[in-house]
Amino acid sequence: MREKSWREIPIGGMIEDAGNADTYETGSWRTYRPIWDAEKCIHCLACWIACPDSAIQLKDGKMVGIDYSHCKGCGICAFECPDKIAALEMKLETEVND
Amino acid sequence: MPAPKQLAEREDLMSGGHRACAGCLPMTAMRQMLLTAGKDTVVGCATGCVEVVTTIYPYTAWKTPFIHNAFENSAATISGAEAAYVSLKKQGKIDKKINFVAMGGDGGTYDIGIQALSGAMERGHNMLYICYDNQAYMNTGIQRSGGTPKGTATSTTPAGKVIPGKTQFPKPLTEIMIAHDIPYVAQATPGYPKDFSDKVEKALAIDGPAFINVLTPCTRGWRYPPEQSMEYARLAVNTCFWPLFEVEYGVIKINRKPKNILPVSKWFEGQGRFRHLFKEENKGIIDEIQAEVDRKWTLLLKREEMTQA
Amino acid sequence: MARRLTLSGNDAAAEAMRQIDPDVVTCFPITPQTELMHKFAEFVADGEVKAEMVLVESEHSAMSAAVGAASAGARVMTATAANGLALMWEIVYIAASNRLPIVMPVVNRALSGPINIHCDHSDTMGCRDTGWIQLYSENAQEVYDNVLQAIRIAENPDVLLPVMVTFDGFIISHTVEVLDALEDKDARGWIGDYKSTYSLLNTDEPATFGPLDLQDYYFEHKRQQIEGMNNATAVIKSVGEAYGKLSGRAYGMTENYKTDDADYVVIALGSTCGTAKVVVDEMRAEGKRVGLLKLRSFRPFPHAEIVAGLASAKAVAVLDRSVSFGAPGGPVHKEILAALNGTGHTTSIVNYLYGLGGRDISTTHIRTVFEELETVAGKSIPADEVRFIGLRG
Amino acid sequence: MADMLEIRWHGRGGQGAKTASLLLAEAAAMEGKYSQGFPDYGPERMGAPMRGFNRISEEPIRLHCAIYSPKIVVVLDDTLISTADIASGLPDDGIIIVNTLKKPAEIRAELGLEGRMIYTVNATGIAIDEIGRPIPNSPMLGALVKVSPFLPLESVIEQIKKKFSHGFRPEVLEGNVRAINRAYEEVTSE
Repeated sequence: MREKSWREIPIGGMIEDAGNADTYETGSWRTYRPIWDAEKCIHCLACWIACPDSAIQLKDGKMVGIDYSHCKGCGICAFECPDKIAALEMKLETEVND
Repeated sequence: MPAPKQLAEREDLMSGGHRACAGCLPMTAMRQMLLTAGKDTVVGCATGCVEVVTTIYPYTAWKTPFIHNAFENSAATISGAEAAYVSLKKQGKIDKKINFVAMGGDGGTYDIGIQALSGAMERGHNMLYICYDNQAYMNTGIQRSGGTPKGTATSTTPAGKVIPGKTQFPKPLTEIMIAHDIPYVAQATPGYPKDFSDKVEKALAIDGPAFINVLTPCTRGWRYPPEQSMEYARLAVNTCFWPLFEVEYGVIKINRKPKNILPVSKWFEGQGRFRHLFKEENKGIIDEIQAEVDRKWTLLLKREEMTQA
Repeated sequence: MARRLTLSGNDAAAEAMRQIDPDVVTCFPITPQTELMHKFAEFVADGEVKAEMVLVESEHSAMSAAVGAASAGARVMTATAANGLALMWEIVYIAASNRLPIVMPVVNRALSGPINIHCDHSDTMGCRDTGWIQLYSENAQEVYDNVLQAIRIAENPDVLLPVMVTFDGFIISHTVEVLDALEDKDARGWIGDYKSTYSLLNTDEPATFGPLDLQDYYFEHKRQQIEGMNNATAVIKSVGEAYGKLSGRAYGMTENYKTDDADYVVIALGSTCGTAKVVVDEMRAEGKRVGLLKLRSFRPFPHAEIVAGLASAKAVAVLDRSVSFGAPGGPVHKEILAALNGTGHTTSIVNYLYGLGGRDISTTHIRTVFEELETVAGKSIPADEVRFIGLRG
Repeated sequence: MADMLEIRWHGRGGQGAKTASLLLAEAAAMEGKYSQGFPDYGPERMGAPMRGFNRISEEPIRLHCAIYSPKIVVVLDDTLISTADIASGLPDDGIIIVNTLKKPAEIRAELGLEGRMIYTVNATGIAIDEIGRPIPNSPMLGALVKVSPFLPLESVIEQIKKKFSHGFRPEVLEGNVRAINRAYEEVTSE
């Protein structure tokens, strides 16, 4: 985002664009990446409700993927995924072919 | 009552791209709270981790109206917003139902903000105060707070050669809020999302002030691996260190009675801030804490029985 | 049509507040502000106003709740004095930084310690760099007039800054005197409706208030605040003129009382100005060319009016009712020196410290000041020379 | 400001010196005059000696300093004569009005004062008779306007009525009016 002059921004430090942090990508913070196996997933949403970064993507109440532009790779999702299901796995970024 | 499945139908009102640590459970608590409260919610937060990481100008992660004022006045600030709402509603200038949620960490609530909180609750504003309790001043570098458990190593109560971490038990904030005789007081944690969500929903539905103390593990401050944040929240509950209970108009209900109550040492294990307690010379401290946890749990069971009757 | 009333300064402020009828009034009692809030609470209890009164547990929360309410789009007022102002100080800055047009009567009282409940200006002078506009009032009439004007000044889109209307504790706050008030309909018409640009209650266009503002933007926001304060000068003048048309009492940044041809000028603010005018009249009758320069607006500071008011002065006495410890002279004195810097003025300027903790300043004292000015004219006065009025030697 | 009248009230906390000074200011304003009424403020409570002040003028009053040389001193409690410096600053043609059972000459002797004019009235007795409570401020207002007729008695009574019409029983109002009238009649000079 270009840094604006004092004449161009709202006064009082107001941020008018709700949720614009969305445009700030924290995906680069990751050292580990969650890899999701859609076949195994039972859509219990344990990962989604626990994710601190709103990075589990849903559609119609079902998991559809991971928002890697924001996921910081904390691994909560994989930890919370039921052991029997194991639809999420953490892999080192350096080992993942993108 | 909303379980994850039901909440999944709702709009996620916290955007990604905030700057919290990887594995930050306070941010999970924020998401869960917003999913339950919905978009017509005014949120205020004391200075602290959540406020800082979500609103770094020119970015905001909040998709609801949000206000940060200062460290010690979240409750007063939201009580002012609520008073404005009452006034404008009385004048017919606004119609829709709006929720008012004030928040602070344990520093902003147990300590510097307790006066404003106490005043707002006494005045009876129709608002919910949520303390996201991560048991130390994490934003400024893990200094002890009135909510820090006994024995904890923090930056200001390090585990030294002579003094083994914090020497005092934490202030019983939830009990202090119960003593305010407000309509609703509860303890929760995002580690039990349905329980927390139910409590937020109930607190917002009740007319008058409500308070929820939410234990939110902090990977940095507690020094455990980030993926285990939810697990440490659940361990606090299952050791009875952090019972899940609610007090509705004076009637206590324990929301989770663990079948196998774990020793507190199970919660301490793996947390770097408690590592020194496992040294031979400090074993007595764990015993002392265990005795206190047992005493309070037993008392809570009795109080539940007494108030339910 | 004016209504002639006999009111204390506190009640005059409350009367203006009744007519303004803010959406929210937050309040915590402190002497000598208490009676202002008692009076307003009566209006609330009798249903004469629609205001929601939030009776908080401290001044800190009074200002915090005011910030919350103003952020929610409400027209908000509170009032305080001395230690109360000090307790809210952190949030006083935030109210200005967030550009919230809160209006706050401040009853001037010495800021401890030792504790003292009487008048001096240490409380508001300590707040002079908080970003609030400050209007000082000479008497109950000006208290009333200034509170009504403050709303229009604060809410002006070119300004959007909070305003303190100050008046001297007990000397004005507790003295009952005669004033003219507007009819309710005229006052209400003058005040008009308030519509804030942003509101927390606008959940359809949610905004974030009070974010963390770091090296990349904080400076820009402060520059905007400077602009708002700069704009305030023209707005204070135009509001003062418009108010004059409505009420017959026009106001400017200063009141230059018989300064046009004055050899000797006293500069002061607050109730002392009334007493000084009496002395000016007496000495004028004796053929002395003396005058008073009354500072009404201290923030923004009225540079142009001061330069004009001192055009003919051979010697000037600046009366400070607060101390700037370790600085050369009191806060008003320093500002006057700064205002004249670079203008070519060679006036001899003497700083007087007076009235701390409510110590009386009489006509005799002020006459002595004028007489001393006659002896210093043409002399160079060191900036750190401070004289004392009414102090036992 | 030569035509400005300055008055000082001496009383004890609870006797209504402050109320009397404020009431007088309002009564004067009602007559189209300019006025000020203000008390001394301190931390004192019920029973402590305290003072109230008035300025009354045909012209707007700009002075906001203390009153040092009042033309009239009103004393609500004669026990103050030995403790408060009630004649302080009083000019030679000044007036002292004392609520007391004593005669003006006795007060003069107690004060050891020459010149000035001294008046007395049993305002406490009148208050007990007419209002049922020993609050001497209303009758002293009556005595004051008799001694120095800068205001018509009617305007003081009018102001008292205004003051007591809200939140007081009608008997209290009527008692106050009778008390003012009686003090107006009963105040005596040397």
